[in-house]
Amino acid sequence: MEVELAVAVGGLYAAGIYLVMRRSIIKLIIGLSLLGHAANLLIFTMGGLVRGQPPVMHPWETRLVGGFADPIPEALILTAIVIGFGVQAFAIVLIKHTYQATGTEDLKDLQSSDLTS
Amino acid sequence: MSNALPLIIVIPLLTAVIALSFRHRPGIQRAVGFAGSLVLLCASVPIFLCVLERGYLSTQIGSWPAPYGITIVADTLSALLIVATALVVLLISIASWIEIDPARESFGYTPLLHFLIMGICGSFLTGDVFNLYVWFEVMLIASFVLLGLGGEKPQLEGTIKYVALNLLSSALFLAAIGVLYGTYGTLNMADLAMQLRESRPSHLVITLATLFLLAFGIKAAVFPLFFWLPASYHTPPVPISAIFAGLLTKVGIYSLIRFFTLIFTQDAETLHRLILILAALTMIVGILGALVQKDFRRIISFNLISHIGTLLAGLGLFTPLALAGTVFYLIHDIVSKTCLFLFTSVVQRLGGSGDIRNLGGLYRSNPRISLLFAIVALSVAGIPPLSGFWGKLVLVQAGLIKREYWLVAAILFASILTLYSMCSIWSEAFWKDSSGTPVEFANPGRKASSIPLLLLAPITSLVLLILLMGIWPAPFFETAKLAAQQLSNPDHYIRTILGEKP
Amino acid sequence: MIYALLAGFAVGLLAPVAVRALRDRARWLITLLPLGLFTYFSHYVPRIQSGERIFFHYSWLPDLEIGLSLCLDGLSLLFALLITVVGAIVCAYSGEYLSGHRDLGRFYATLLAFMASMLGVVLSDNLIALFVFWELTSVTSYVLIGFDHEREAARSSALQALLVTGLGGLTLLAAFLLMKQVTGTFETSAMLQGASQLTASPLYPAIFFLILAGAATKSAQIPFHFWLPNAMEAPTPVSTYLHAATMVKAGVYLLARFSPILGGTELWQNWIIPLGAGTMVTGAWLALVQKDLKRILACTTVSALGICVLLIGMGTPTSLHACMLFLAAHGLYKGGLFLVAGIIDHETGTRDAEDLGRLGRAMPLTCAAAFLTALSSAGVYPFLGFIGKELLYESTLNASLPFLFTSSAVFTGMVFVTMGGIVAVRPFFRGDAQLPKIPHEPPPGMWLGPLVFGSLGLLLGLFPGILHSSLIVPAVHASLGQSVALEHPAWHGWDLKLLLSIGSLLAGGAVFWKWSIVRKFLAGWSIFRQVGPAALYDSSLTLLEVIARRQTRFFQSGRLNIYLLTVVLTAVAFLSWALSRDELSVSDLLLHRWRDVRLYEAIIAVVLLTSTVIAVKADSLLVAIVALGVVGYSVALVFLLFSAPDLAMTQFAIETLSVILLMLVLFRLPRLKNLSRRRNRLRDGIIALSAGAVTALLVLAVNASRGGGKIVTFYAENSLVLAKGRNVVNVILVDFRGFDTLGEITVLTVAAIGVYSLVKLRVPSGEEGDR
Amino acid sequence: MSSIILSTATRFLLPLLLLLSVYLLFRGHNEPGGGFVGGLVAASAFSLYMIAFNVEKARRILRIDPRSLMGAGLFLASVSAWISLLQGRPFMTGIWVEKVFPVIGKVGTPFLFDVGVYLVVIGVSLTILFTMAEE
Repeated sequence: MEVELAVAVGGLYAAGIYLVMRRSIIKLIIGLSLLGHAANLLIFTMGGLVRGQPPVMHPWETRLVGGFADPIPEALILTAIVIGFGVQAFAIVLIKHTYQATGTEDLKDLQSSDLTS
Repeated sequence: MSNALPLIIVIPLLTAVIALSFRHRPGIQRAVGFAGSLVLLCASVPIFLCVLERGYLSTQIGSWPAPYGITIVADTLSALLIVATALVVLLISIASWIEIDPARESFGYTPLLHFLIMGICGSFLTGDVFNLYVWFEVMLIASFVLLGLGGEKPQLEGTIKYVALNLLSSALFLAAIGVLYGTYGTLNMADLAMQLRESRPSHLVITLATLFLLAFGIKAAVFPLFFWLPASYHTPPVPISAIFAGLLTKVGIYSLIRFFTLIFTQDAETLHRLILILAALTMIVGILGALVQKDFRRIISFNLISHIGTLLAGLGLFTPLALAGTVFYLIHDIVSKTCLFLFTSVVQRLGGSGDIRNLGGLYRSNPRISLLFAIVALSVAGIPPLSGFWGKLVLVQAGLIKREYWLVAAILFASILTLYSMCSIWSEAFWKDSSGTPVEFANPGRKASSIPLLLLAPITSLVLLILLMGIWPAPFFETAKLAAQQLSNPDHYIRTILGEKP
Repeated sequence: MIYALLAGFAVGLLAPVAVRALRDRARWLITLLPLGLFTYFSHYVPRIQSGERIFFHYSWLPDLEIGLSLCLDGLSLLFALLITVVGAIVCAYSGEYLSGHRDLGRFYATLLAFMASMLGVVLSDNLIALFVFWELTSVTSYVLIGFDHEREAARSSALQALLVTGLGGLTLLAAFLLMKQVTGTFETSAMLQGASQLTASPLYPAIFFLILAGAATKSAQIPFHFWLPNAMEAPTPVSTYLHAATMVKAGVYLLARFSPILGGTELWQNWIIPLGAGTMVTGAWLALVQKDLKRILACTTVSALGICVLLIGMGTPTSLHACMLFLAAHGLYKGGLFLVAGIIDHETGTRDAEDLGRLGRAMPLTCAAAFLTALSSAGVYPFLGFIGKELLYESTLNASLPFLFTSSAVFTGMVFVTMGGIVAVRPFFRGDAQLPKIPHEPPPGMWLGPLVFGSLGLLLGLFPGILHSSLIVPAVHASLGQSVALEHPAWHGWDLKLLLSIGSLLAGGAVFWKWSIVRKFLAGWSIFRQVGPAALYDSSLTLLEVIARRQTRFFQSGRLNIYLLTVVLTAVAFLSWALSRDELSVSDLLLHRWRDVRLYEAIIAVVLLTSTVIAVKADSLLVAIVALGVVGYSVALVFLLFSAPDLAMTQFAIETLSVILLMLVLFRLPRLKNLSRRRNRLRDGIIALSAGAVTALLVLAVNASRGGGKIVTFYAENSLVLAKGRNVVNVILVDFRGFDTLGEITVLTVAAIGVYSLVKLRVPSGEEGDR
Repeated sequence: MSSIILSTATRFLLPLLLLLSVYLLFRGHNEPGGGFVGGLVAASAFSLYMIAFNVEKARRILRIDPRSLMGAGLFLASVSAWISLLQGRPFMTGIWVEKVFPVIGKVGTPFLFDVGVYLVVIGVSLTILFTMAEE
């Protein structure tokens, strides 16, 4: 499955990058979300894939045994997901607000403060 | 003492939380913010002194030994940066007192500022790669919000660009961590350094190094990844851009220094060459950008980029001398850029505009303030005997010793152009007759007295610091040298964290 | 000694206060400082004369071997005395010249700071200290040239001077650091001991040219000479002090100082002699076409600097002797001429030589002073200028190519005669005049200065011995690096150089007679203005600006999508390079578990990719959001299938919240549109796909080389025993790596504050201008 | 928006979901769950209520301003990290009470920390959602 997931990660990255490079700020948001998914899935795949062996001990065990999945990437991704959620929520509202304040979704119209005379 | 290290991160957190609970009382918020920064400074100075004495301070969060738990560690560089950060925050909170409008204050300016500082301090102190990511994110989200706070149109434009490019950087950083963990199975920097040093063929080192170079390069505003900086830094209220300019990009540079001195020391020739090329391009492209700008804050934004290149050059040269130069220059840059950005507010108040073409006559009307500006500007341009000169001197010397003559040429060329750019501000805004300015901007009635003391005091203290670093550089350079020695000999660092090698 | 050096800065700081308190009387107080310093330095004369060198050392940055080490020898003493004596006269003079000027205090402050910096340049033994003062002279000069800063011309001339000398300063810095690298020391006196070390080093040519560039820019040698005439925008006392008597001679000083260390080589002579000679002739030539008194003087100064450089280039005892003597003579007479020009300007309101005349009766004392200086300038016996000129001719006659250099020198001598006449004789005696103001004799503070200069020129010329043994000989020794016997300058009887001298005097007189015609004739072919270095300076600034503008517009285009494109392209390029450096083979990458896929997993992967494509392609925002949700849920399913229940739960919950949030926002947003052109979409598609491919490759590469594991083992062992939890992921989150989580909830909080403030906060737009 | 079925169902669902969220929080240390998931579930319970009725009602039933929840959670989390410092042990060292409580199991500072996380997550999610819905 690693290869398939690698392709999926690549696809997600490609899609995300393609979307953030659009001129529409709304597509930017969708692209950023996709990039978030891509990064999480990337770490997950890198951590190694194990089926049906969550890193949770059974009540009769005092330590994890056998071919359990690596808990560290899972913890990292969990943190990353939550952080990503916070950041994206802000980004979504920012973009909505920008659209409302400026009346445009086109990045071409959003460069007035960044032009070299 | 080492147990107290996390306090540096928690003090801003608590300051922010307390300020948050007074969200409808801007006055109390201000007081809390000021007190918090004062406490931070008071806490960071003893830590700095202790680090000077012992070399390193480190603690394991939750008592979990390295590399299993998160390491918080201060070496001379970190400790120095912490003190600089605390100082800058203190001065900025004073300036914010009058520079930030009550509306922004009641919507969380003070807590946000301290959350930002928490992220910055965390980044300077952590010894764990993923933890660094977390502090980066704290810093980033706080900077996003601060940048957009107020929601004026230019602010929003700037924030969108800032957010998008920095999120791309975060995605890269995260991917880099994934690759790192997948390949080496550890996140502790010291442990990582040791694993990379050990015998087994180091996999994917260049790739990893490149990933981190890209991720941090965006944060540090290195060419060709700097676009977010000039797009956004001139849009928020002045104290916010001042603190961004003083500290944010420095975190990127700090991380680059940390990673490329501690972890990626293999196959250094290639990587250092790459860094040097990027450094030279950043210097030149940045300063050329400054030459064509007319907005005061945008001019210095581009200057900021150019000097990021200078800092990077020291890392690329990678000799103890060069690193010492970088550390010295880093401190100078924090102080002088913060000061310059605060100056934009003074100029705005006096001249009524941020566009230097519309300004004029400030030298005539406010000679003392002009003198302060001249000192900062000359220091930024690297004129002796001011703080900017010594760092540049050391970097040039290191470059010559390493026979990177083209790099030296780039540094010197960028330096004369910096002088040019500073002089054009001086010439336009200060020397030029105010009668040439459009009527709506000319307000000859404004005098120095209209600059509040709360703004002038931070500026003056920064200028004094610049003078001190310039006229009496020995103690500062000695500290920088100490930091550089530690950086170029990381074995002690590794041993401090991992204990004696089994 | 250090106090003497720094006194200028300290008194400079107090000067504005003094001026405010005492008004014009402050100048006498301020003049006391250079006078005092002059006395102070004079008392070293006997010791220096006896061949002693006096060292002072003050620590500054010991880690880098940078100290404020000062060394007083013949050369620095000569310069120090010149600086202080001219300084004293200029201080007194400017009090009258700028009497009542609102910026007089600042003027004195800068002038004194300049004097101190200049003293620093000539006294420093440590190269870095020298550099520090060197740059300070550039900066103070910038401020002084731009003194009349409300005029555009003053500002741009100041900037020009600063940029040109600043550029030279930087080359100098590089040179000094290289010298340190070769010799291991920054101390000039120590370098003197191992002088051959430098000339033998492979770095010698680089050092030489860098030093030469520094000296040439400061001392206005061709092709950098153009800034000096432009610097005449400064008030006349400034021109007198900086641009005639002292600062421009810093380059000469530097060459003289380094002559024993770097000189004596073929490179040295082959470059410096032509440079000096060229400058000498160019300056003289340019002087002939000017009619502004100060510009005339500036051009002759350029020429005089060329003479000094030429003489140093020759490097013989005679030539250095000539150089030192000429330096002193020039400092005195050029200072005097400038002050006279200043008086004329001040009293008549014009400096145009064509308009001036008939001033002799109105200002007899000034006239006398002018006469004395002009005679010294013309090199008439028995003035000091005469001895200087004699020695110059003697040097050129003994040089290689004697004819060429001697004839150039004679030409220059002739121009000096003419120009001395134009500035100091013609305005007083010429018949007609068109003057904006009716002239009077200026106050004593003004005529005293030139009179002192003129009489000194006469006095020292009459008794050449005074100067010779006390100052000139030690200076020559210092710049030679050894002691040799020097001939006492005296009347030699009729010889070739005297004839040459007389010849140039006569020719100069002739040109003076027909000056207006000559000038107009020469001005007719003023090619220098279009193709000269000044034009080059202008066009290179323009070019710089064009390049800067183009590249900034290119990179900082203002368009986020272009920025992202650049960043992604950079990342793809760097990563592909890095992956190739890490030498991954494709077979390695694809080795593992191709076929270890179950059907439902494959379905999830397909769903994931399909909904991704839909999200990209969707026209309707609603469809895009739903597709995005499906992507999120598929990812959650992947987590669930591969042993990450906590992750899956969190992902489900978060995805749901995100979808709700997007839905709340959705109905305020417009439809999705394709804004970019088809070609751009194709381009971006290719870039995005290659970025995706690089990432996929990266994932596979990691899978091919997995390492580590001890940390997992530690967690597996200790999660329950030490951290009291069976769910290792949760234990990591709240305990092992709880610090991360603290940061994470901070991020969440800040994000919530951000959303809240974005939506609710409206800054009143009226405050915009107030901030 | 306010369909009767949804609003009736929500009245029942709200307490159930809240209970579930608390359950997830408590068992998190030993089984899948924890402060994050728990907080998210609780937040979705209130957001469901918000969709079924309106923001004001949702705010009223929550009683506390979600922003205060955020602050309180952050404060609790950082306090739990400080406790060990008072004992002279490194920051965030887990301190456990010996006694085992029913339902909750062992109690210690990491648990306190998790509760902080739980509160922050609820506070943040609801602040965002309420703000957006109110606009």
